[in-house]
Amino acid sequence: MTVKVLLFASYADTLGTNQLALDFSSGATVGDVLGRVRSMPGADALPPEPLVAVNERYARRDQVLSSGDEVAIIPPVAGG
Amino acid sequence: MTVKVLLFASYADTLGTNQLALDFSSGATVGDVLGRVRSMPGADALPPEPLVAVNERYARRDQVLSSGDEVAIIPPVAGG
Amino acid sequence: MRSAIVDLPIDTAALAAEVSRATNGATLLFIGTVRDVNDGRSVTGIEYSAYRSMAEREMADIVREAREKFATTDIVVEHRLGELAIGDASVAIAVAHPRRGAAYDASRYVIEQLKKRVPIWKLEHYVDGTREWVNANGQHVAEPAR
Amino acid sequence: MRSAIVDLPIDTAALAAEVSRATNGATLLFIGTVRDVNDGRSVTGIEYSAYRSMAEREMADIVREAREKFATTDIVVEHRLGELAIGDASVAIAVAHPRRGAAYDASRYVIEQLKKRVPIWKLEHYVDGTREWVNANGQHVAEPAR
Repeated sequence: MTVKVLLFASYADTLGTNQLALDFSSGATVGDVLGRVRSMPGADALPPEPLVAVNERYARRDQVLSSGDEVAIIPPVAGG
Repeated sequence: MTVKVLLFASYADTLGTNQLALDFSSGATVGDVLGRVRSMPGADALPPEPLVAVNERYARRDQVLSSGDEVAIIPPVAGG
Repeated sequence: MRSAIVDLPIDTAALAAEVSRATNGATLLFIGTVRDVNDGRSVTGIEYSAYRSMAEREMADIVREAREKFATTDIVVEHRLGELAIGDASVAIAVAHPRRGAAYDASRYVIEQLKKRVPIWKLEHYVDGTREWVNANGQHVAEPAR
Repeated sequence: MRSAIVDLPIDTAALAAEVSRATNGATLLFIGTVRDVNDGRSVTGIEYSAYRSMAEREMADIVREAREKFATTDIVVEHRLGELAIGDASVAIAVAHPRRGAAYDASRYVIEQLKKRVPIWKLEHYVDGTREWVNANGQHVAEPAR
């Protein structure tokens, strides 16, 4: 299955892109996505436990993903 | 000595005036003014311990007055 | 830093603009307005009166205290007197501060102290034509017939 | 009750007017503005960006929560994105309520939750031409050279 990964702000700078499409086998979790992203060039600058949202909702590491899910890796927020 | 007494809002209605000039002997206190005012017609509707200001500052019952002082008897405030 | 008793409508947007400054990150504007119902009775308007010179003095004291407690000079307060209609602003407090927490605390300090100390009174007018003095504790004193 | 991410200047006075209602006695308008100094560095402007769809969703959630907790539907929030100059309003929250205590609490709830949860980021521009991502905890991450 394919999962869409969104990157923002400093994380997008770090990875040089704001969007990835990654393939996983069924049953993959948020943690699996993070592991894959962290193996990419430059990604060692990401914090060990970044915030993640799945389909626009904050999600835990163990959340199981479905094909087409949108996984966003979210830098510390700074609105206001 | 003469003391000017100001009355406001419901207290002015109660006493039928918003200003009195009362004579006292030297050494008179806020409490003495209250006692005199309370002896006036209609004044039994005043509360036992109304707020009082002397020369625009909240004052205690035992404050000694000087000639020309402005003593205000202040209903419960309701600004805002 | 400024406080005033006024007789004309309060320009609340102007108060907010008055405290704005490049060093501030938060502006808080409090507006107290005349409600159409108080204590279950239908209100048509309120007449505000004051011991004006003392009210101005107390408001100035309160603003000075807030400046000391919350370390900002960007505080402006106006209280209006006279006949006000439903929805009219009776009081407005604008505070600006580098940090939002202090802006909220300073704004709250000013309105709470104002309601406790500033000698202002309101005569509520009701739908049935009667009028009553209202105090901050919700007690009512009927106005004598005129 | 309304929340929005906007790209144009926020009309703060219009937000305050939007929540006004004859049953309310207190209106509170919070305005967050761009400061000229952050963490000791001279700022010339800030570029706000967001995970826009999620930011809109979180803001709507926060407003709904505030409605439940403080029993008022008179809450409007706007957050602006894009290039902002010193003094520009980045966020404005208008709350009106019959009682002032609840108005303060609801306003504070909305801004604190917004700062914790809504995925918006700021890239500060400094006098020396550098730019850095800033997070709410005051940590900075230098933007890579472009």
